[in-house]
Amino acid sequence: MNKNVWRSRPFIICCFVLLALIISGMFAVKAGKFYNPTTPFVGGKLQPPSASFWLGTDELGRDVFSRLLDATGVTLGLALISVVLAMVTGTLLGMVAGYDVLPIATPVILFIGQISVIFPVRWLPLIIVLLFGEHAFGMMMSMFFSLWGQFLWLIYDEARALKGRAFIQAAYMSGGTRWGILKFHVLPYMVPTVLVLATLSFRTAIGVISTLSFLGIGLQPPTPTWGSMISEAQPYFFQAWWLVLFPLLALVVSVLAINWIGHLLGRKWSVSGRAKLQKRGDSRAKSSIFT
Amino acid sequence: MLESKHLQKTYTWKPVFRPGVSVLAVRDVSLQIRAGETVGLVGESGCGKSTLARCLAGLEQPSDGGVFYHGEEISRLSLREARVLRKRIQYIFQNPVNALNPYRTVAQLIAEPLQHFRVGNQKTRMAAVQRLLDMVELPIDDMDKYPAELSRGECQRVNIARALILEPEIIICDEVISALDVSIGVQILHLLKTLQRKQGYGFLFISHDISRVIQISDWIAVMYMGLLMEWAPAAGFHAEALHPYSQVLLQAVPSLIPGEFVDHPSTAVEIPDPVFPQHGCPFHTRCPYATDVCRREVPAFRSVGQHTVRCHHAEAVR
Amino acid sequence: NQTSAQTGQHQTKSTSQGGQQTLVIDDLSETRDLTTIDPLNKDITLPRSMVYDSLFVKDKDGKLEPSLVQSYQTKGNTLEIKLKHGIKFQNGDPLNAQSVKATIEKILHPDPNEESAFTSLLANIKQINVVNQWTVDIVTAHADYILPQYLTNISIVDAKQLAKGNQYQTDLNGTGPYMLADWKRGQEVVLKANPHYWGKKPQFKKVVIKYVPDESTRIADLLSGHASIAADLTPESIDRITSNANSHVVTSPGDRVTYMSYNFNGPLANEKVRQAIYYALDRKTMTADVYGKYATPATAPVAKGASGYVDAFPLSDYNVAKAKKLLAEAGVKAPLSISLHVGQTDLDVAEVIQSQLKQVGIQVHIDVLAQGELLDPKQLNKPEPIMFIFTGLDNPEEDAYRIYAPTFSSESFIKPFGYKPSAQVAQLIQQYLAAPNLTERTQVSKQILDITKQQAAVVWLLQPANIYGVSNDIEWHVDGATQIHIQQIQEK
Amino acid sequence: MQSHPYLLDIRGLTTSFAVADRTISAVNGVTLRMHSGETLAVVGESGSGKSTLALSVLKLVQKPGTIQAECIRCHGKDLLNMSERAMRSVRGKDIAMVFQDPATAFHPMMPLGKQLMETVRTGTRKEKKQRVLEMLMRVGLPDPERQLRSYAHTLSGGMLQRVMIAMALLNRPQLLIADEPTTALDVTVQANIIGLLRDLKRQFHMGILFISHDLGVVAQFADQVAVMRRGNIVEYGSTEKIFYHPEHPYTRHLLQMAPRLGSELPSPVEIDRHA
Amino acid sequence: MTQGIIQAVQRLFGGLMMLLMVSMLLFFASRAMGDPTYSILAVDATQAQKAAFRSEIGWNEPVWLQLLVYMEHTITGRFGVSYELQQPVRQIIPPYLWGTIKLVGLALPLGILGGIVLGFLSLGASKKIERIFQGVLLCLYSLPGFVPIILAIEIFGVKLKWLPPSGSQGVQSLIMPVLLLAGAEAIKSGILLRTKLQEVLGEKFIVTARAKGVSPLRLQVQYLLRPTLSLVVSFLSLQVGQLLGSTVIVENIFAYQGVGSLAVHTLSTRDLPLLQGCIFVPALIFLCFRFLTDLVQPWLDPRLRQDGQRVMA
Ligand SMILES: Nc1ncnc2c1ncn2[C@@H]1O[C@H](COP(=O)(O)OP(=O)(O)OP(=O)(O)O)[C@@H](O)[C@H]1O
Ligand SMILES: Nc1ncnc2c1ncn2[C@@H]1O[C@H](COP(=O)(O)OP(=O)(O)OP(=O)(O)O)[C@@H](O)[C@H]1O
Ligand SMILES: [Mg+2]
Ligand SMILES: [Mg+2]
Repeated sequence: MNKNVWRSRPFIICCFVLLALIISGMFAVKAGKFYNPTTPFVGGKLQPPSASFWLGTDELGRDVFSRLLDATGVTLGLALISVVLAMVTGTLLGMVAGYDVLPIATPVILFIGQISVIFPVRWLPLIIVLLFGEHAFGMMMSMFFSLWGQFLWLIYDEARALKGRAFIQAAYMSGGTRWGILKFHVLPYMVPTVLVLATLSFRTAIGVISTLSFLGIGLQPPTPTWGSMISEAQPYFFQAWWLVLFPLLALVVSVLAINWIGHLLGRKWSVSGRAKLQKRGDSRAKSSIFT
Repeated sequence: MLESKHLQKTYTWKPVFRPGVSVLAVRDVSLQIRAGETVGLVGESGCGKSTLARCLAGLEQPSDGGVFYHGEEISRLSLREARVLRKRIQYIFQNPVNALNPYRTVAQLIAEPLQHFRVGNQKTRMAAVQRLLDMVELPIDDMDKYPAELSRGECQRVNIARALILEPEIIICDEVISALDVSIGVQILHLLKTLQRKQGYGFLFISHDISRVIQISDWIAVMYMGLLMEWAPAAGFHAEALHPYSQVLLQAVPSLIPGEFVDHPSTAVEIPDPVFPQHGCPFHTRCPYATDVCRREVPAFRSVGQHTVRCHHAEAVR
Repeated sequence: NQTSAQTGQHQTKSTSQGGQQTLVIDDLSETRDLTTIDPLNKDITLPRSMVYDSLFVKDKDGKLEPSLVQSYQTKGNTLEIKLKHGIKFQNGDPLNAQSVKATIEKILHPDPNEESAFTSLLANIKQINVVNQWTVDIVTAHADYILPQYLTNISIVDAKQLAKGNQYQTDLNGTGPYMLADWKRGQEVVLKANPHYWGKKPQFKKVVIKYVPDESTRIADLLSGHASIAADLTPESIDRITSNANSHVVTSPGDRVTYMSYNFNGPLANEKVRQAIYYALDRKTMTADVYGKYATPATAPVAKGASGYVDAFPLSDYNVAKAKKLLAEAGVKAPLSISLHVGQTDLDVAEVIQSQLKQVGIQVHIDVLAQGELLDPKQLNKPEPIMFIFTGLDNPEEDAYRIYAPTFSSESFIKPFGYKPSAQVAQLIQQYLAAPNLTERTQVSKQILDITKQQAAVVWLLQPANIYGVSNDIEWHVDGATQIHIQQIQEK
Repeated sequence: MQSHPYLLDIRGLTTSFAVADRTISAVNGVTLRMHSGETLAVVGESGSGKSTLALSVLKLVQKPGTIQAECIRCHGKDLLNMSERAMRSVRGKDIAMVFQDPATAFHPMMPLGKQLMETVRTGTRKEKKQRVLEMLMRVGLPDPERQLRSYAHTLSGGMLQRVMIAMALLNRPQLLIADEPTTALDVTVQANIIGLLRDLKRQFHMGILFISHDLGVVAQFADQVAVMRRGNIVEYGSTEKIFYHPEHPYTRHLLQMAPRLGSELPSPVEIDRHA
Repeated sequence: MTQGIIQAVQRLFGGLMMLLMVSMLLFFASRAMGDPTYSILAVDATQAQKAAFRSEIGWNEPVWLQLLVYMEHTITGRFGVSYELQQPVRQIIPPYLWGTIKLVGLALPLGILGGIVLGFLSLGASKKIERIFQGVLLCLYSLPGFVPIILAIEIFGVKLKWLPPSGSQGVQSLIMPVLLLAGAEAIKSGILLRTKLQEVLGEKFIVTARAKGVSPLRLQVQYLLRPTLSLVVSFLSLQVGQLLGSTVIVENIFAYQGVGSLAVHTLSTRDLPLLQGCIFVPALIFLCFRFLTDLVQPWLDPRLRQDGQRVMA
């Protein structure tokens, strides 16, 4: 059953959608098939979708469709990388701190972790970028750094809550080191929470990218990102719905796709007996507490 | 091989706004488990058997006294230092379900110790798992199940398999067969005995099933209210138990004769509470032989014949 | 403190009957009022213009009219002012020559840790002599005909209050039609009518100026009747307002000219390259594209009609061929790469410039900066060529000096980035200030512009209009003024 | 209410779990009947479906499990087709259950007292508490006052089991389903509990479905015995019959293996595993 | 228990130390941002004015001296005087902070409550419905902040005229911002809570409770929700920190006076003392919440309270 996750239809579809988005973003525009996404006034201002401008034009008469495509690669790429980085780091360090794997490191981890959550999500990037520079690296660091704290703290708390469980003691009896127990017992418990949090963070990351470009850091206009397309469309919300709707659709689709992938991966990595059974089981089973 | 000396364990519980209470779970217990021998531990429920076992296994730090393995104190080791001992000393939890991570399959759980100690590769581990599953009478099909899909007895067998896989010297079994039917129980006991014979395992066997305990043990230890009451060879224990409590226990064993139910007068007496232990012998409230001395002083642990007994009137009882 | 309790629910006429009680103005650019209301500090402040009177005002044709002044006379270097009698400050103190003197002196010699935006305007003033209680002589270094113009913008503060220290900064006490009722920093200023006002009775019992940073909320306030005027709108919102039956749009010419300048490094050190950039920009299309009809392409640093206006940068200058030729003459290799620093507000303009300059082979990289960072030497003093767009200098007096002095004089703000102010221009600017009449001033202005056009240090791009959404309950004739004049607004 | 011959009437009960690609029938067409005031003991192989049978009666089988039966009746009430809402009033009141695994069966974060009190359906807080204390006393728990405030993980296995039994008995159910209620108890306490159950049975005419591995207890306590193996009932009859005249080889095997004081550990007889 | 308290106190002190470090970081970051003169003074300010300003804010002093003064201000909690407003930061912040606290203090509990409701909705339903529900929640979550806000203003402010579109006085003008913030919180916490609830749903004690015939409400609150509380609390403490500064969009659109928008404004003017105040105070509040969380966790889960037991990690 587990192996099938890789081959299951939804998984393939989701991966395909994401890949298609990234690839189309990378190549379609460069191949010159569409309007140049940064050239103003290839069409009229704020034109609704039409045959020549599939998704309409924006306030500077740029083609929304090609902008959207152009934004895709960068947005998805950056957001995915930083979310995955934040997820892995936050989870690992959260568990390491929660279990005192390296007793000296624990206060340090928590210390740094606090910085990440103490600042509002959209704030920290500014400071980080100042430290690391305004290049892709700085951007990534800032996104990463503003996201990982949430993982760290939730996992930290969750991990500590698991400490009292008997099976953890049983694992010590089996000769588990702290690290081994984390890997073997704690991680599977965390996977569902972490994956959901990752989906949420993905959305945050896209917001952070746009905040950064709003503040003039990182990707500069006219290079579009989904987030900046959406936030730049705010003044035209009532006049030009297509400016908000299409990037938003792209965002929603990718969030859903990522959620699906997370769900399927979660099933692979940490199938709880129940989760697995629930899927297999007959949903008509009468014995639900809520019927 | 493994012994406890004057082991003491108190649980203190301090609620924020109320005065704290402390439970004297184990009081001054000294016992030894020798290679190739089985010690059967019986006693009142809640008298501290599990606590003692957990202290011996190193899962809990004794409040006083110590646990010695081959003469070396192990009860104050750090977790890291104690880790090597896990290969030697294994503990099978009284509650089989809680001791299994619900997110792991049976095979993964049984192979866990091998993984922690990096023994063998995936293939040899799976082979070992299959062998053990067979030993504990679980179908190979169950390998991919999750603990939630097993019955309690099956969980218990998974725990046994997991404890056995490292081939330890000492296994502390906390009520391992109580969740099993008699037939499988016997199989498992034979398995353990065989291992003991072949490899000189030492067992601490905690159970309420005294008849079984006597059958398989070399020594019997009887606990009451955290105190070790009697320590005696198992052979003939059912007839020669010295301590009044041991005798009460033996009398209360239900026979296999249908309908024969005896209400034991001694059981009707209120059971003392470990939080506020009274003076004197803890058993005096239920003891038919109780005298003033019993109410005043905790009896010493002394030898009477082959037995070691904590009773003022051991000779008289005899 | 009834007012402050009520301020939560300012209702305009639509909901309260019997005459308009309260005028609510939602605005954005007046944020500075909401960080401080110091009457002597910042440039355009709506509440200040309502609480205080100045010596002079401008009428709708831009002509100077006396306000607090009864009569005035220029004798050489001296401006003699006779004040109206019987005017009282809101705290009861009489308006007198001392107050005028004290106010101007306070501006000329601000506390070292304070700054006044007016100091440079009045820098010519040498001395102020109180002749009698209502007469004051202002002596300038040389004849200064613009001074009365500048005085239109100076609030006259009570001398007694000034003497008391900093209290005047928050405890507004003017001679104007309204008095301060309440001030919540960053939120709103509440004014109430001054019952003892010496001039025309104020129309509204109460005026509330609210800081509403988001445009759509300003419009929502207007459309829902929570505000009578929504200021600082963009052209895109106009449809939303006009499509509503209860509101209409009023526009007034803006007083700021958006311009572009350089850091004079690399190829930009070359005059020809800068000229090429100027010729390559099509201001007319740019304006139409970005602002539609709600802006005018700039043909001078000031608007048409302002004093000192000369059509020195005709729109017909747009000439790609010439630009290319100039570039070739300058000897720069074809794709020339230049950064363009811009604030968020002018991003659209920047993107148009980017595409226009591409035609002459200049590759522009847009870099969005916070408004405050734009002129930071740290950003501009880099070896690579940088252009920057700036939203413009305040010019409420609508006089070219306001632009010339900070741009081309030796105090030029682009000087730190490599601009070399010419002595000749500096001298012409002094001349301009001393010019006795408009014709002469215009002449000097033309000379200045000709020289600076050659230098091509600044490109004057366009002049956005002010757009207001106005409730149909009130009537407002803008009369060509660049800011809100409360007395122009009437209830219907 | 018309009187029904049977307190519990199960016919053709099959409970199956879909696991991976196959379906496991944990209980396979079981038919059982018991009268009020009667004790029916279910013994059998570990994993033979005893607990599942017990849960099926209350329709508490967890999600992947499905129950099929011809009928499940308690006092004539059709449990099988009863709505969840109606079941709720039956559970805990008419039919109470003692779970096999007290350590997981209690809410880990709620004081035991609270869990006990919420089981009592009638009366004021004080009355409830009184009743709970009384019941805890009867199951022989030391210092019940304190245990009310403590949490499940601080009690020993046997103590928890007693609390569990007390909880089930609080509402004086007509049918008590006790899944290995005495495994964690020492023999004296066990005798005590059995005595208590007997008294209650006599007093309230309570029926007990008693699942156990301890043949001694079964022999002393049960009226009827069902022997289960692999989801099936292989033998069913009165206690005397089962103990004195076992018919099925598995029953005989079990009896042979049962521990007796003073005897040797029986040698493991390979019994036909796939019968 | 006591051990836990000691730990929590230690953590609090660690947090305070960290605040100092963050302050220091802020100092260097703001140095790196550059001279505030340019962002605060008018474009056409004269050199003399600029010089006066610089000397007033001490920009010309050696860096270490500035840092020293700054840190002294930080430690004594004075925060210095705002460059832009020429007023002690301690006087400027309170009204803004109060605004934000009102907003967050109302929105957060409401949001968590809503999240709990959302978490429970469709929990027992079929797999398919559950996934659809989760999808809907995620879609809502993906909406950029301004969309629901602008729509709400349009509907309730402009069309229905029930509530004022802007302003920060009176209860009425609080309703919309609070509800919108709470909604966003609810969706976020709801999504997170659902996974946890699903985990709890499989626990054995749920079966026990059902076997007792516990009422559905009690079952959901005591048996399903209660075990997730530690996650909820931990999430809540995180959100306190996040929300205190993330209300910018709401504050901006509703023209609501709060720390968030003040901070953004301050950031662009490089007004270090005020900026520090804007960050420091919410951070301090967050730390306090974190401290409370550390204290509350063992109270929520008695299994964490074992002093006597060997600490297993
Ligand atoms: N949720 C489940 N999913 C799949 N299989 C299950 C599930 N629950 C129980 N089983 C299987 O059903 C069979 C019967 O289990 P049950 O718990 O009823 O046994 P039991 O007779 O009570 O055993 P024990 O005496 O060990 O408690 C077992 O083989 C078990 O593996
Ligand atoms: N974590 C704990 N905190 C407080 N008290 C505890 C804790 N664990 C056990 N106790 C107490 O210690 C005493 C002994 O418990 P223990 O589990 O050792 O009993 P036991 O002999 O194993 O009983 P049983 O046979 O019922 O399992 C009991 O009174 C119990 O309440
Ligand atoms: Mg025990
Ligand atoms: Mg069972």
